[in-house]
Amino acid sequence: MAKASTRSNRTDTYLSRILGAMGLLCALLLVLVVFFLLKEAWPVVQSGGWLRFFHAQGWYPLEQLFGMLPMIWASIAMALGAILLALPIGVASALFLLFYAPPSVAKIYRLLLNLLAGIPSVVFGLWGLTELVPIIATWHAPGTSLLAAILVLTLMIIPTVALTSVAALSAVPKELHAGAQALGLTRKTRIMSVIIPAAKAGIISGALLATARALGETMAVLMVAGNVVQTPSSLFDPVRALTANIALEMAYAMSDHRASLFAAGLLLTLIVWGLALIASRIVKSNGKVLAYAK
Amino acid sequence: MPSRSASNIRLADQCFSVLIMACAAFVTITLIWVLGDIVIKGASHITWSFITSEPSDAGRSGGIGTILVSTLLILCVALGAAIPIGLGVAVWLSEFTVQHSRFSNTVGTTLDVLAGIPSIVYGLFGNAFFSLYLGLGFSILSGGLTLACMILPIFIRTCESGLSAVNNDWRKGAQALGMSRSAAIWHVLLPAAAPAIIAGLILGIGRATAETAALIFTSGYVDRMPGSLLDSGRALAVHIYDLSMNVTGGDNAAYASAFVLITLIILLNTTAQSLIDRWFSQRIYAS
Amino acid sequence: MTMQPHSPTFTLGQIEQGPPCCEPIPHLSIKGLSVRYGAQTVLDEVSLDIYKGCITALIGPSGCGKTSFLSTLNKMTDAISHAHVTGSIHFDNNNILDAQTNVLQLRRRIGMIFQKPNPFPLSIERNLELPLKEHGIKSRKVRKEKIEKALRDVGLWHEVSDRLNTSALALSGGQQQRLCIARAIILEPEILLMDEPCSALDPISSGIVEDLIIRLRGDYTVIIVTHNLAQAKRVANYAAFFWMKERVGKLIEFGQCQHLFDTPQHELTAAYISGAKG
Amino acid sequence: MLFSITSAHSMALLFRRLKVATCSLAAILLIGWQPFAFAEKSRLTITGSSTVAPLTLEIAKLYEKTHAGTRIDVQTGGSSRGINDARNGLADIGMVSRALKPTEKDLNGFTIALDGIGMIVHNSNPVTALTDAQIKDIYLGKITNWQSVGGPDLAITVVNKAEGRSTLELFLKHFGVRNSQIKPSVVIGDNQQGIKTVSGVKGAIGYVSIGTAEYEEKRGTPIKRLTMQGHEASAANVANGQYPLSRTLNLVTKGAPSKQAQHFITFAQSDAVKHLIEKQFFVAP
Repeated sequence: MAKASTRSNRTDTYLSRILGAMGLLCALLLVLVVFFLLKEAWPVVQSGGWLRFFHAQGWYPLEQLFGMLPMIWASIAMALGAILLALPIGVASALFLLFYAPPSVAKIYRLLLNLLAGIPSVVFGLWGLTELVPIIATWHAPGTSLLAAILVLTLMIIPTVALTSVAALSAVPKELHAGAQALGLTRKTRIMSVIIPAAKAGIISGALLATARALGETMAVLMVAGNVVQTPSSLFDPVRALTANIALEMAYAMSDHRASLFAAGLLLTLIVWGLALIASRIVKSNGKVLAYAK
Repeated sequence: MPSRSASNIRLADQCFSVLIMACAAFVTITLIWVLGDIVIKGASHITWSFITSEPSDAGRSGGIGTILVSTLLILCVALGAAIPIGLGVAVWLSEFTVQHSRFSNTVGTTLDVLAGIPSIVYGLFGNAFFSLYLGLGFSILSGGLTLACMILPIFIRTCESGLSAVNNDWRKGAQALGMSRSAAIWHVLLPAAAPAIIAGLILGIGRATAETAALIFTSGYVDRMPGSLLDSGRALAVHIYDLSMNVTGGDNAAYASAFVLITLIILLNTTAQSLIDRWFSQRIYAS
Repeated sequence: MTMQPHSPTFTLGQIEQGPPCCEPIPHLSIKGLSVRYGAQTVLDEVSLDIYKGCITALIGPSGCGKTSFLSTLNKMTDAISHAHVTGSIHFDNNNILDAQTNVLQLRRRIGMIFQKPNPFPLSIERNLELPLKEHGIKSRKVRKEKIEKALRDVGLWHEVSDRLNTSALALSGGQQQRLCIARAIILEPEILLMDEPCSALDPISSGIVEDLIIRLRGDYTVIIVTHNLAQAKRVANYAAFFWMKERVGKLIEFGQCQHLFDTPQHELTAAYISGAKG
Repeated sequence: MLFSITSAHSMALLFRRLKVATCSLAAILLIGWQPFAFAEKSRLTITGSSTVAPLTLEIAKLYEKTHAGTRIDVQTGGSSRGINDARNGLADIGMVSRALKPTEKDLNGFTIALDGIGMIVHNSNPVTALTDAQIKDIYLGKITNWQSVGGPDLAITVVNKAEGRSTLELFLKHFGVRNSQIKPSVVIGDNQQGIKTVSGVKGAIGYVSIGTAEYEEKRGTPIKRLTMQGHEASAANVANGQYPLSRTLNLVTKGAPSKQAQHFITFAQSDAVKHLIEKQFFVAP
């Protein structure tokens, strides 16, 4: 760029500044989101402190009780249950896609996973409400329950787990595959003892992202979980997730009630933030496995 | 005896294969169940007048014409805001910042966090910021802008990866010709990264079209034809939610709406997929 | 030409006199072997015998089918969907290329070392334990003994015995490659296939691995692909020279190493080893 | 080829395109804002109680027909939202399905109809009446099977309303219980959701607006209203004041209503909408 004209240099400078400002704006978006959540949540925090959300006995805004613990437990139970089911199924799907299915079937299967990933959560909710809940209700009325929420969430995050696992598994150096094959290891051992350990970090970070998605999911959970605020003690208990609580009550909430819903939003953001951070750490720490084959 | 344990190992291998196949079959069957359910219950309800007419009787009869219009308007607002800003930031991240500098890393991390924030939280933010603070009320504008915030991070990340995948020789080639950076970006880099940009765009569209939670408190419930962007408008996903939760006898219309929504999204997804495929095959061809 | 203290009692110069390990007993007998990838023939009508207990070097320019040849011997070509192999490879009175060959058992008897060291992303011990477990050795004690023996055989024991539980990826390149050799010989195979085992290593590690390969002579039948002619000369008893004619790999000349280098029969061989071609 | 374009030419092109982009962006914003100026004068936003909303919607439709150029947006969300939105200006008028509280003196209330709250069960349930004590015990979790109140051997699914609904507040007040004492099996939002839930579960019991329930029952939804304290839960009994759990349905504004809002409220209180109120099974005041 020895002899670039001053005019185009100036354009470059302007462009750089404008785009930099946009970048800053995007970074500020997070600040803005957190600021507005805090601003709206402030009254209730100010009057009772942060701990009131954890100390209060249950969630009864009419009685000025804003205990979120039952809903936090419910959210965690749902996300945990969903990831426990979705992780093996999702990883198995990825293995099927990469190592078991003939190319034509693999192509169709990948399409199916993409399709599943594209189904809106409200449609899963609709399906859960009209198909799944009545089935569960035959075992235990009314059917809207933790179990229904877990099953619907599982379906929703299987594609996330599967597609991130596919990416992680296909990044495993082919030298490892060849080495394992040359030792006469069976396909199962090759996969379980060599390839999955090599792709572990990618799979785990994908699972964390899927967990974050399950934690953040609102509509499907709202539609099938029954929405009773209680600490879940059985799979058939109707429960209310933190997200569903916001969707259910936000429109009706006033003053402290509304403020505590914003506090719940803030809490959700923090949890997801933490999960994203752990996921990125894991991916970074895994550089060595994928780098050695270079 | 090694032969016995060898056969045990072989048995374990076969069991494992069966397990994997079973999982794949499970996923396939469930998907067919969900989709089949929607196609069977939904498709029979679809007529031209359903797609074009206004809903009546709380959505039990009539169609989804006005709701489709609202959905598209919300989408347009979201994209109108997200595309220029998103492209700008992606270009800035990949071309104007030093890779892995502290500042660009911070922006990158921020984007990752933003991408992970649950949509309901965007809904809260949109309600507090656009509807109340900026005084836009329950409107298509505040709903669209809320969605713009939501899809911005994914869009930026996809564009950025597309831009940084552009062959570095082209940058050098443009520099060697004495092109300014701006011109190089406009004429060389953006066209080269176009497929990635389009793919990111369609991913964003897919997410925005499917969104419900972020719209309930921002664009509202009104199911009539919006007169301006400041009118409230009910998105298709919100309509499905309302029909299935709040309207007795609304299931048929809910399924039909779900069918329309999924068809819309599948169309967008397959377009994205074929674009990505084409992009990769081009890159392989080029290298 | 260094003489290893515990190497077999011959040096390359003595091969023609017929050292004990090199009685020309065919271990593998290859007839009319051709390999196609899709429509492209990469190896055409190769016939030769691999002699028991000897080191056979495969030399020739890149892309002439040496690695493809090597991969057919333990049926690694199976993994390539469009690969098509014809001809026959007789091993123990069986044709390896028969469809009913038990691939897993075959690979236990024919081990393979790759160009890039490829230890699994597991601990050193686990890397060696995995094939043992897989091939039915249930006793922990026996496994421990075998692991130690294999590590001693490759001269790695005193270097890693105090950190068997650390990741194999933390080892240096040369150590990794020796670990891979240990992993291959721990199954006590009869034949070892080596695909340029030293080319990704620095000269010192390369020297150590080369010495190790020479030590394996006699105990194992070794087939080694190498681009390093000096290395081939140093380690091999027999040499096979491959060349590409019209994009198809062919075996040009095969014979005792010394012969091939000193008095090449074919003009291509002569040109190649004198550095005029390839 | 791309590279053959000279720098100066490309810059001119860049600027031209940027200009086009800026203009179109401005145009989009303008289109967005323009109607704002006009719409402001002729638009009314009404939000609040899901009980009042269907009625208001019907009234609004009639009003729009007779007052061309006016647009009325009705959004449901519960009484609290009606009060909230009216207070902070998000809505011109709020809908509230109860009398205003002493703490809500800043708002003006206008009663447009009367309604009651009725207990509903699935219509396959043989139980036709429950005493107040029985209802209380069911909601407190002391009675969990229909057998205890003379019904079939069927577990009771208790449907409760989410916080912020005036229906819930009225229900709690009538039975003298706190929400934290209630042991629900399902918590629902809108009246319609309650009806949908009860119509889908054979052992369910819930409470909803009588008007909504009667309307849905006429449509063939499989629900049944229970008699309370000997009075059938019907619009007629609400009208004659005999039904124990009744309430007023109100439109509220912050301070004095604007001219336009006043106009609409007057219309909503006039005889012109009486048939609409009856059609929704509410009672004209």
